[in-house]
Amino acid sequence: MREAISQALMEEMDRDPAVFILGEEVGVWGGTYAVTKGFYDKYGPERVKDTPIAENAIIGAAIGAAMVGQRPVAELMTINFAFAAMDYIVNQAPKLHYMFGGQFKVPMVIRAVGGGGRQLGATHSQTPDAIFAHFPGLKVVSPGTPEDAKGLLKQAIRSDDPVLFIEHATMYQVRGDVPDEEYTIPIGKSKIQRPGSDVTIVTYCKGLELSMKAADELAGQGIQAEIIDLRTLRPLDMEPVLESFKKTNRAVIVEEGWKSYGVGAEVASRIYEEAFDYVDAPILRVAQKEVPLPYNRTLEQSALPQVPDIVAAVKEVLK
Amino acid sequence: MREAISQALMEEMDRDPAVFILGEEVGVWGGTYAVTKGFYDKYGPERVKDTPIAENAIIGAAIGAAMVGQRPVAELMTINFAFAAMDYIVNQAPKLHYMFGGQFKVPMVIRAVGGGGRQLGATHSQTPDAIFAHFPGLKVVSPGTPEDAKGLLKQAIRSDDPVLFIEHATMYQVRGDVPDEEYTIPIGKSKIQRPGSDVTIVTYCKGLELSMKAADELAGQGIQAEIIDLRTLRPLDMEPVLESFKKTNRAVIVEEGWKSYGVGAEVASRIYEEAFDYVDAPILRVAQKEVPLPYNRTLEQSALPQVPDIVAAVKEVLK
Amino acid sequence: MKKEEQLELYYQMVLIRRSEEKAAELYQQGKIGGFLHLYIGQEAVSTGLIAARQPQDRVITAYRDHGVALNCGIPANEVMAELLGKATGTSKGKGGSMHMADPARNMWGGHAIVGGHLPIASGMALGDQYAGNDNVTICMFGDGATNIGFFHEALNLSKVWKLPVLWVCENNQYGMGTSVERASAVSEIRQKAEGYQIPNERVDGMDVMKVYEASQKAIEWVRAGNGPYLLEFITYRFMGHSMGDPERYRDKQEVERWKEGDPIGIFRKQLTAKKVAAKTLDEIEERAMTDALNAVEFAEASPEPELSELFADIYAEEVHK
Amino acid sequence: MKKEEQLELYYQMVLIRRSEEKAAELYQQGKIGGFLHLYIGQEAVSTGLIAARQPQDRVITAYRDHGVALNCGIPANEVMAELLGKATGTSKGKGGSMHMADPARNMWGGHAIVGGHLPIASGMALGDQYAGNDNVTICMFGDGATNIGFFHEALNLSKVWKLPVLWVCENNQYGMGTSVERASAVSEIRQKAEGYQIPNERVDGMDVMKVYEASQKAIEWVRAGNGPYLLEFITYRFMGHSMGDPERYRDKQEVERWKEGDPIGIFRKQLTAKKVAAKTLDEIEERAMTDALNAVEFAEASPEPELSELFADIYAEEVHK
Ligand SMILES: Cc1ncc(C[n+]2csc(CCOP(=O)(O)OP(=O)(O)O)c2C)c(N)n1
Ligand SMILES: Cc1ncc(C[n+]2csc(CCOP(=O)(O)OP(=O)(O)O)c2C)c(N)n1
Ligand SMILES: [Mg+2]
Ligand SMILES: [Mg+2]
Repeated sequence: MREAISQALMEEMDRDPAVFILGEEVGVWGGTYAVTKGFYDKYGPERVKDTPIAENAIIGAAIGAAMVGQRPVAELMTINFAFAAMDYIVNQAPKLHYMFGGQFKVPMVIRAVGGGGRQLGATHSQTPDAIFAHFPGLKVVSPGTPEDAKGLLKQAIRSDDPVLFIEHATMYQVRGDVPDEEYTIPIGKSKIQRPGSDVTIVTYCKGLELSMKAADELAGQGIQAEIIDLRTLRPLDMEPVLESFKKTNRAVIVEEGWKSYGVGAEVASRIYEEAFDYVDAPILRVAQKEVPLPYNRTLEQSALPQVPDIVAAVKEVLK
Repeated sequence: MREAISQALMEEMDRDPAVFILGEEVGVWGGTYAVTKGFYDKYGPERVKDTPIAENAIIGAAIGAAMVGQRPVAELMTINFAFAAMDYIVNQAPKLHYMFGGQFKVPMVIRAVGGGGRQLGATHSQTPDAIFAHFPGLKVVSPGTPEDAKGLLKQAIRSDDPVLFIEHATMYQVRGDVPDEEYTIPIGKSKIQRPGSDVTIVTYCKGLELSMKAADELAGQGIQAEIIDLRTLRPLDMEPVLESFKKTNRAVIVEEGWKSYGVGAEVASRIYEEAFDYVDAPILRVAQKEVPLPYNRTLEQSALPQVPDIVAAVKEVLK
Repeated sequence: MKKEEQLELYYQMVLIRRSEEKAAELYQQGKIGGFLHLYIGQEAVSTGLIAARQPQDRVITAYRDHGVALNCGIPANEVMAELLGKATGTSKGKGGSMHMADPARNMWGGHAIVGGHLPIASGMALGDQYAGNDNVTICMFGDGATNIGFFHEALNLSKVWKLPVLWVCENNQYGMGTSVERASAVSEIRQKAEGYQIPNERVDGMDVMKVYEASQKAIEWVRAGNGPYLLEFITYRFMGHSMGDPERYRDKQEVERWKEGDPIGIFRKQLTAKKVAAKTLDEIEERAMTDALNAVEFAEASPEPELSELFADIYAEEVHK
Repeated sequence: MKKEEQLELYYQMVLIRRSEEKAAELYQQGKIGGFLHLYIGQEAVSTGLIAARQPQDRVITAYRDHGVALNCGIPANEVMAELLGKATGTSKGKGGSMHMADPARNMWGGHAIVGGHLPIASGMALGDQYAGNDNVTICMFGDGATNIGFFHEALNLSKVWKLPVLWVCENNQYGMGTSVERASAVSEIRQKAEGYQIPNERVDGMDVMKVYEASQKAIEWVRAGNGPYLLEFITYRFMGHSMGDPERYRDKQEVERWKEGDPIGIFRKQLTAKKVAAKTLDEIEERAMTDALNAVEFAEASPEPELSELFADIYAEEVHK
């Protein structure tokens, strides 16, 4: 996954001189998660800009540079620090185009690393993706495979709108095929990541990894789960979800974030609204327990959604 | 409504010397929405503190003062400025108690004025309540009547946990009976605001005002709507909702904020999860259209949920 | 500055004054909604400042932006139409009073989050630095805005990266009802620039020619690649913070005292001293009045935006659903 | 300072060093998770600083907090147990390395959001000012933290309200891999205080007695009701920012040069010059080593938190569902 993201960044920087990177430790250090390793040497300090620890300045500056024609890719060291720049992410970037009657464009990407499971404690372990997806004007992308990460990030950089691109800290080692040829993937298209006929699992990002494992386990028990990867939380593409659901009539939604007011709530509500007649069982949500994530590993792991939780939920909806 | 909130503040300040107010223009000006009018003269600058325009300092200072034993009531001039202090609201206040193993308490209230409909443009007109309710450790209260506002605010001030108390800018003129005697209302209890038998309307804050009007209109057409006011978004009390729904089998959820990833999604999902066998029709959500709110009055009003939208949704679920 | 240029500045200042007075009336009539922050009393600041820029220099400001918009060359018609929320407004009626903009005229918007546009201004300057041109970004903000973290992060970044940005504080003594002394650790805002080693200067903001001269020097200094500069203009708003301000925080005498130093009056005296005929100045004033009235007429006659506009321009590119 | 007090400080510094070394080992063994930010090299700062406080003075710091916790009197056992996520840890194993606290010992936590605890520190000082007591809040933070808006808002508020807070910057030359010069408009952090007219001082942070003296003066100045004060201690971290730092941003020689000024070595020399016997110092070092080893043993033998702890303490009071 890490390499796919690096490639996307490099290819777009090579393609378009308007693209540059800014953020904490993206340069000399090589990126806290080593995504921009080697970039500083290759592109120099003009195009790979180490910033002060000042999230408002980072995202604000990216917005300004985007307004005057550049295509900045700002890195938030982790999505938890998005709160320190929240006004720019939800109240400035997504509104400038609309509020000024279409006069400004903000072609900017914010890359942010999210996710729990690394014993970083409550302030540093969040998966608050849903709250960003609440804001019209913002695009929120969170891929689950290297192929998608590369294609979506390239598309995000080419997008004329602000995109929040959420990666998961524990997925940089994930392996997967990436096409040799140049490609992009449209933002706002969900995808069947695994076909199946018995139950629909709707998920994204880390949830995909877990769901794939759960599906393997379920297959061993004769249950064929179809996995739909949302990939983009806003705009939300329900079509493949609904198509699948109309076939399986049962769904489980898997996300890493907290359940209440999370992604699953929206997806479930839409399925009910748009495929009510196809519902055979209550749709279940598998998500994080509603606690600030603790440091202790056992406690933390027991708060995060796990493969057995998904398996159990699938069996429950199939009852 | 304004008077009820003022009374709550005064009574608690009179009762407990640890209670003080801080925020922009709460003092000499008398509060941007005149809620603290007269407070400065009565309690003096020590207890009614005008702050610089520095939302992080306001909320951060309230947290610190709360940790060492005071009971600050911080005012955010509008909830839109919560984004400028987001880290304190969702990442500090709600986590300090848990993360330090219960060693710290943060008995603090953040009063914030939300809502659209006043032609303030996209950055100043939001109702983003749902996103705050996503965070465990925070309590989110948003009353719809003067009685509830007073009782809940008094309880919020007495709460040993951080409470985000959301008022609506267009509701200060709302009239309603307020008990003469001293009272408080528990946080985390939904309430039947209007009994009915045909359909359940779940709502809160501004949605209550609209729903009450819709219910009147529906009653004229022989439809008896039962209105459940959530009053608190976190912790979310579904019991009265489920009880009502089990009776009516049909529900409409009304909120002022954007529909996607909003309050309605969570409430609908829970109804389906917990009362699946009672569902007779898809639950509908009446909410704000998914646009940054425009300045132009006609456009803005057409983006906001209106009484006829509720009436239409109720008729739809009753079909 | 040539005499006709000075007369143009006089025209602009009077046009701002007359337009703002008309706007206040329209607000009272309920034709303007939301907040309305008038620029009356501060006209010399943006007039002198923007006269000193080159066309390629970008201007960005806060919500108190009508005057700035006019100085940048946005037609009064479009400003007034925006106030009335009309389709012909500079932001198609979607932005309102606080959101005037026209990038073609290098007016990059009024912005309603206090201090929020400062990091954005750093970014605009960064974009120009990255592009290698010699544009200067001129970022205006109030005294109150210098207490929020956005200010700090923006100034620090501008200095560390030597960005071509001119920081312009309009110190009108109050942020809403809070005087500088009650909100800020230092009462001279320019001192804050010292914490970033950004060169700075405090200038009389009621005298348009002084504003012009200080601005020109500062802009060219920034253009020369020296990095950021901060100007603090001392000024005063004659009206309330916005419409409906109870003004409990200052007394009438204070306002009256400042009004004696009305920037338009001062400039008229200066021009008269420079032998400009009263008639010439009167004619300019009349023209400004006519233009303000025409703007109102234009705005009132303009159509409301189509309802379909509600869903237009949420995204700049088509969105897959 | 009396000799036995000085020896106590020596003990604390060595205890920190030994504990941190042990923690690094435990991290390598996978027994500590998350981030681990070691205090090695900076021991003189918090040791001298906290020695200068009165018991009623509150300390709050960033995530590099193990040393601070020990100096505040939290037993090494509890610190180590917290690192191992055990029920006996100072935050019951829920906080980890970055979140040591014990309000009974007036240690108000390590905090992981850079600069995030500065406004909270202002608030603690405000709470004490409101209560009318004479407590001082001592707020420690890194050089990197002075670039974020939180810093600005907190300092401004502290000055405007004359809050009893001592701001303490540990300038260890880097915020992660970014040197002060690359991130900050001014290279002397103390200069930033000038922008708020907060009195300030730059002090050698490798000499514990100098730290102590400057701190004592500053704390008592604050306690006397003069408002905030800022101390900048020049120091250096000998290890990476946290475990697994590639350290591409500085060269070995630079680290070696600083290590020659090891604060423990400096203090040992000073004590020796004051005629403290080598044997006495060796014994102290041994005791520190024993205590660090005992802490590891205690931590390893301690129980994991109960699973029920997961849902404990989300709210301080019972919640209606
Ligand atoms: C972040 C934020 N906080 C609060 C407000 C509300 N507010 C609008 S204008 C204003 C006063 C600003 O004062 P100043 O910067 O001096 O500008 P002036 O109005 O004097 O031109 C305040 C507090 C806001 N818009 N944004
Ligand atoms: C708001 C925020 N942004 C970024 C980070 C990531 N981060 C953690 S420590 C650190 C460096 C801080 O440097 P400094 O303040 O000098 O403290 P030091 O580590 O040198 O003690 C960064 C960038 C964070 N924790 N919080
Ligand atoms: Mg002002
Ligand atoms: Mg440092």
